Amino acid sequence: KSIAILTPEEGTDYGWNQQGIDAAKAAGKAAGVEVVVAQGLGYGDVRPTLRELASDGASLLIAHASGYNTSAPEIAKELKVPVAIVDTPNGLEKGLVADYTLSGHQGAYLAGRLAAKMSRSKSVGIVVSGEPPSWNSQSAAFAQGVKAENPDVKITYAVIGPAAYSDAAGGKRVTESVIASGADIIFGQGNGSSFGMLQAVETTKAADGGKVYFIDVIGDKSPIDKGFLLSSVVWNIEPVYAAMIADLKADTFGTKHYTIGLKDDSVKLLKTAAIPDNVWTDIQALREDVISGKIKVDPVYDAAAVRALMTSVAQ
Amino acid sequence: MTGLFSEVFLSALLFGAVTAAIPLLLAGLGEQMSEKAGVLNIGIEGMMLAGAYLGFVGAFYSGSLWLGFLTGAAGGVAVALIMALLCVRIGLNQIVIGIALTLGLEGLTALLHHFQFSRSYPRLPAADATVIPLLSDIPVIGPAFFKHHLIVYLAVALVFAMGYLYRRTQLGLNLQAAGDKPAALDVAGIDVIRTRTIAVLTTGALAGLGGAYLANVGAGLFIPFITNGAGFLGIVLAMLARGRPVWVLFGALLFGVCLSLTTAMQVAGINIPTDIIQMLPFLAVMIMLVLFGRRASLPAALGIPYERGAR
Amino acid sequence: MSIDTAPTASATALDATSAATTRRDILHRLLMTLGPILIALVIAGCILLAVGVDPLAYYGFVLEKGLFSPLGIQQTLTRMAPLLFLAAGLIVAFRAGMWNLGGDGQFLLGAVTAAASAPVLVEILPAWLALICSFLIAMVVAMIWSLVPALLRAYQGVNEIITTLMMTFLGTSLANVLVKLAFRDPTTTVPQTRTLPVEDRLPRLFETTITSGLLLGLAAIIIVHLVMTRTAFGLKLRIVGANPRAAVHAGLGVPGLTIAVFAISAGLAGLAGAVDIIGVQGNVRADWNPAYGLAVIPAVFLARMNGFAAIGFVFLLSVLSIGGESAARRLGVPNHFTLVLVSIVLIVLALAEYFDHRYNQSRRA
Amino acid sequence: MSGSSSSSVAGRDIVALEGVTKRFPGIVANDSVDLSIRPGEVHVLLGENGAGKSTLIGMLSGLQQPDEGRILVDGKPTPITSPRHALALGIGTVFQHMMLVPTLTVAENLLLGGPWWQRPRTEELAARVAEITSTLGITVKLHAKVSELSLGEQQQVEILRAMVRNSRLLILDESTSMLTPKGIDELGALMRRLVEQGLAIVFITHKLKEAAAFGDRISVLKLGRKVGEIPPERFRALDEQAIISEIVELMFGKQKDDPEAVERPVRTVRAEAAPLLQVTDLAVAPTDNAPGLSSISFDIRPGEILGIAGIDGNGQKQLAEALAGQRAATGGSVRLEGVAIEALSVGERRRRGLRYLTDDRLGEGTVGTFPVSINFFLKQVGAAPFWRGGVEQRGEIDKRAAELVREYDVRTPSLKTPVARLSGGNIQKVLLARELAEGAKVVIFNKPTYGLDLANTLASRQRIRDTAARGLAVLLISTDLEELLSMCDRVAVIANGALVGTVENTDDARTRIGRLMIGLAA
Ligand SMILES: Nc1ncnc2c1ncn2[C@@H]1O[C@H](COP(=O)(O)OP(=O)(O)OP(=O)(O)O)[C@@H](O)[C@H]1O
Ligand SMILES: Nc1ncnc2c1ncn2[C@@H]1O[C@H](COP(=O)(O)OP(=O)(O)OP(=O)(O)O)[C@@H](O)[C@H]1O
Ligand SMILES: [Mg+2]
Ligand SMILES: [Mg+2]
Repeated sequence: KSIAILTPEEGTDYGWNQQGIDAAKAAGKAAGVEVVVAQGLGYGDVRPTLRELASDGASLLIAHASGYNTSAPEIAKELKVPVAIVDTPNGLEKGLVADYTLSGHQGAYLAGRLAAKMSRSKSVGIVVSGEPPSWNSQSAAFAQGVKAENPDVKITYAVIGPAAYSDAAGGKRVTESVIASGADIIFGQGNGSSFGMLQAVETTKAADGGKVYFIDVIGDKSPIDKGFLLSSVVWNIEPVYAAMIADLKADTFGTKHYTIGLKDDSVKLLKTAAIPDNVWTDIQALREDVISGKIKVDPVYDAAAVRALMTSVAQ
Repeated sequence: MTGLFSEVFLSALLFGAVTAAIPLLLAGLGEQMSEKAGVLNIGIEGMMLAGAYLGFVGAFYSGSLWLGFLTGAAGGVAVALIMALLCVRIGLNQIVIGIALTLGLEGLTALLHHFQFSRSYPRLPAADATVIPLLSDIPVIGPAFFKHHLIVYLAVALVFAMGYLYRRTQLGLNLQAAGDKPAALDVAGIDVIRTRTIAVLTTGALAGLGGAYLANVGAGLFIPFITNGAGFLGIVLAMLARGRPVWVLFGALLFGVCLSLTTAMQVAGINIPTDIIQMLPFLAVMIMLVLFGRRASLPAALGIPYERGAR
Repeated sequence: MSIDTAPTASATALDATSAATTRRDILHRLLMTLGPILIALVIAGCILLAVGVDPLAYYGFVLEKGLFSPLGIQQTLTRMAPLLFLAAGLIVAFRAGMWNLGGDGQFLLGAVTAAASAPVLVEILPAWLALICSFLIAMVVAMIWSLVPALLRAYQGVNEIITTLMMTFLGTSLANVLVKLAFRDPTTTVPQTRTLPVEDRLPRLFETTITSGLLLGLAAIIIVHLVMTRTAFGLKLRIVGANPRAAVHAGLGVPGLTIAVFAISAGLAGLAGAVDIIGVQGNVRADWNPAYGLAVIPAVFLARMNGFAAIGFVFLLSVLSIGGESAARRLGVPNHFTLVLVSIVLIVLALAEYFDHRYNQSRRA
Repeated sequence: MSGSSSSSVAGRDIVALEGVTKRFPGIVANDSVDLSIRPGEVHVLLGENGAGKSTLIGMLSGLQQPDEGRILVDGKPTPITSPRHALALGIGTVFQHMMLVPTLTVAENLLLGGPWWQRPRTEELAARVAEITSTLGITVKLHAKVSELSLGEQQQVEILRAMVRNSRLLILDESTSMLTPKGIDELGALMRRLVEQGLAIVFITHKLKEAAAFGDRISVLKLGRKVGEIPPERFRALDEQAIISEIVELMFGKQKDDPEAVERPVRTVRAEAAPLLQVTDLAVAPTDNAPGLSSISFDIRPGEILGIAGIDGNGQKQLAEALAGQRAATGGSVRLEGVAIEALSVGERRRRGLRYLTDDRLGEGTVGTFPVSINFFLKQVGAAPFWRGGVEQRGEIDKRAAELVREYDVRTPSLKTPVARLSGGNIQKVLLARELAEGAKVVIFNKPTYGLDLANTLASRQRIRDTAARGLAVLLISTDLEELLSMCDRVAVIANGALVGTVENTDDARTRIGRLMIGLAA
């Protein structure tokens, strides 16, 4: 028995792809099944790869990109192989299609609170390379968090230029502009371009001459950090895959939604040395409130709605 | 709304525009040289990638940005050497080889990055700026235009140097003849193949330098596909410029300003979908084409390999 | 401007159609194609060795997964469908001397409009009619998109390489905007168009997964080939391509023909998008851009704009891309290696064609 | 000119060819040719189209290398490896096809070839040019763009270029083909002055009169072989007629006194017949590099040949193109058989019987890479019976093409041969066949014999006469006054885009046309 995971980029991005692959490997190891990794497939047609993996005997295909959520269910029906797809809550089909719509919005909310607490200039920035739903929900939750903590903090939101997924120079340029507009904490989401954002944070001084900090998402970039990483909304997808494998064995695959959240630490805020202990304590308290439902954070997936939120925040 | 646009922010936007424009400028100047000499250099994207990768490697391991620019230019020249050999010396189709080189360098640099940097993602420190006294004190404009790395001023100076070269030197005449009527150049005693080879290699050096600037200063790091079509934009700028380096500069700056404008509009919270705002730079160029593109005069022998005595 | 393919490309291409291709000729062609590919494989193999991968294992997988396994060959043939349409479009343009490098923009707009219209149309029309309408819509939209470069070239003499490159940048953005803002499927969070149900897509061939789009693609490129080589219209286009001044002198309406060339070429690119969506993909997602166009251009040149030869090169490209992806995964090489492989194959093929031509010349002397 | 050449003893070869052979795919262009080129001599090279004259020049200029034999420079065997080498040896060539960069100025063209790092030495050049032009008696516009010059002016620039470079040997390949009679005489005088200064000159022409008038020594090539030579001693001993008949004997092996001096057959043009072509007040706007036309009016009746004389570049091409519909007219009317056609397209005018034989055979007259057979029908694409329902009927095309090849004596290896591989004379026959095909009523011939050898020239002229004899109207544009005088019924003179006068072709026509051409009243 084996499971296969397909990712659009190489699994070395300290982000979405790497988290997916690492989680699949861990879940597979725990369950004692082999894990086949097909990475760097791009956003084009993955049907050939899906078919091939299925014919090689994979008993679960994890299509780890929203771009694969049309092709994977089709192949599932064609070849009767279970697939897992993302961002498609209404695509469930028993025994065939499971969905895991992951949103780090709870974590991003905390990140927003953290940013608002830590910002010296009372101005923070959000830089994204594109506007896919899962990023939108985090951008929105981050903004809500900032606003909840301190309504006077200014939020600057910017999307990098055209075809920006690998535009590291664009990431750097836009981040520098946002820093110049006063922000001293950058909440950044982007694939290759996020390294450009990081570089900008490392090399640009805030208006007060102090450090600019970076808040990352999904992965943990601390191995490559030079002291500018404030935190990260880290996703742990392993429980999701573990549950899928369990459901597969229990014949309940395709009947549940899998999510991640603060509750089981599948979404958590990364603690770095840059966060003072008292702030961290406050954040942990807020975390409890979110889990208990005392603070409600609703995901916002739509790009227009996200932008509307920013404008209103900025005014 | 007005409060949003502080002086610092405005100059950062313009600064960003300049930074974005420099790689396009260098690529465009390079392409212009090839085209003048009659070679349609579609491989320029590949040359930029080679320059970006090798330029980063050079700067990262040596710690010197200048060494990085040197290795970057050398990388571009290495790719240009293949192009010169295949397209100028033995006359293979320039479009086929250009595209093949671009594809190949995309793959090769991504491959090398994978084995070398994809765990560490090294980043360079900030490039140190050469501040021009007095001028840099002008509000907004000063910090935007006169606090760049020395290479930026050199690139701008290059525009005028190239203008001089084209109009005032023998080499300029030779290049133009190689593009317009290579046989006439040949019978005047100048080797057409050599002239075109020089042009293509210069293109490689400039494109490589542009790539190195993009990686080392623009981004401060190398990732696969980092050029993102900058080479193709360079081709467009060169063709639009009708042989005049100054127009390449204007075109590159216009493009950079449009990019910054998209950021400005977003930050200002102008409620147009980002995707539409982001078409702006391309629309600007297209409008320029519709307005000024007529009879864009390209060299008569552009794209045609030269063979002595052939008919 | 004019760009010569090879010293006598158009002349030989013309001869090739008229001269009955003898058995020896075909054998020679085959040798001149397979030989260089072998050399290219050896060169690429050295790179594989350098990164510590067994080249033989790699090529074994490429062949097995791209060509010799039933699954592999089906995938390869399916991949060919849009590429054939694109190649057909390029043949028309290149033979007429117009360097349409805007295939990707035209492809995407065709794809988006097909994706937007097909799911709606199948609900109100019989499936076959709906699909035909979608194809037509995609074609017309791509044609309209080509109008700007066409008019600029026909009446202002603006070089089409610049305009088509720019229009491709613009078209890619526009396709995105259309997906996100105009044709978005309201039932999904992911920005994509509505999905055409699998059963409404182009039928598959027999019991395989090969799309019948393959047949459409083959038909398109063969028709284009015949039109270009056997008809008055094709000859007119070739005259415009080979010597525009002679075309004016001969009384051909060059501006009109120019616009026709762009329309046909872009229309075929639009159909390529449609056949990929209606045959295989079912919808278009935001930011989707397979960028087939760039790889097809060299293939068409290497085929010397001959439709039948182009089929062969498109097949080769498909084998490499399908098999290469699989081989890379199995041996832990990044998928990017496929790009390197394709590039080396293209360069060596171009070189081989050159030396073959030289050899023929010296033999005739 | 240069010190070394003047000191060399007259009579010693500057350059000598010994057994030089050059092969091209399928042809021996030069077959063990011996040639000696001496200072103080104009050495005329004669031969039919394709005889190998230009190939020989190519080897002297370093464009091509001999396959066998050797070239001696100043008595020493010297392989001339490149054009640069040839220039260094003092060999300056004016090639048959224009070798100037059209987008550069005259000065820049003359400067081309200097060391690359240098600034072009414009002042030095201007002084040098002034020196040369004053001794030669020509004027050049140094700062004009080459594309704005007439072909004759361009030719002068090319000669000047060879002079500026201190050439010891000046090669002129068909340099008179673009010149007016006056220009030809001037060139002849110029060559005389140059050889007196100690230069050697190789002069290629198809016109026997020029050969006899300007030469000191004549070599004749035939099918790549040198078939005869008239050395200076003998040359001086003969008069013009004797020289011409000797050349004719060498070239054609048969005796005929002056083949060009064909008597104009007395044709009877019916004066009362309605004109086939009526042009009234035709006007065309000038462009960057071409003069416009203003109020051009003339009639041509059936069977009549109207000549247009004038210095090249005075609007002849514009006139032809405006009539054919390739160039927009800004005013005036053109009537074919009384029907106005000025608003019709090129194709429609052709269908009504207006035919235009262009002077630019390869540039617009043919598609060089296409087979001979297709080029016959370039202006009929889509028409029956060669196309049916838009589909090519290869059988019909090949059948008719084969007929035309036979009828017009087109020498081609096969119908499939790309037309550019034919010699100029044979390409011209393809064009003639195409324009005279069924349905022609008015035919415009633009420089129909330019660059053709004697035999081909005579054949083409006969075709044109036959055309008129069939009752068609002919407009014959030519810069060759002899040609016009031998063919036309009337000759109009064009200058600066206007017709300055029309002359009946009677005995004093030559002087009257000459006066019109230099701006005097006839
Ligand atoms: N580049 C070439 N490639 C192949 N064959 C050539 C080439 N140049 C010349 N030839 C051959 O050499 C022969 C001689 O050509 P050449 O140009 O020397 O003739 P020519 O005497 O100058 O004719 P013309 O009077 O028409 O100028 C031609 O018949 C042709 O077959
Ligand atoms: N590419 C070629 N291959 C083979 N033969 C050629 C080629 N080009 C020219 N020729 C040959 O060159 C000969 C004449 O060439 P060239 O063009 O110099 O003279 P021409 O055209 O006859 O005369 P002119 O240029 O004076 O009108 C022809 O016999 C033709 O066969
Ligand atoms: Mg000739
Ligand atoms: Mg000649």
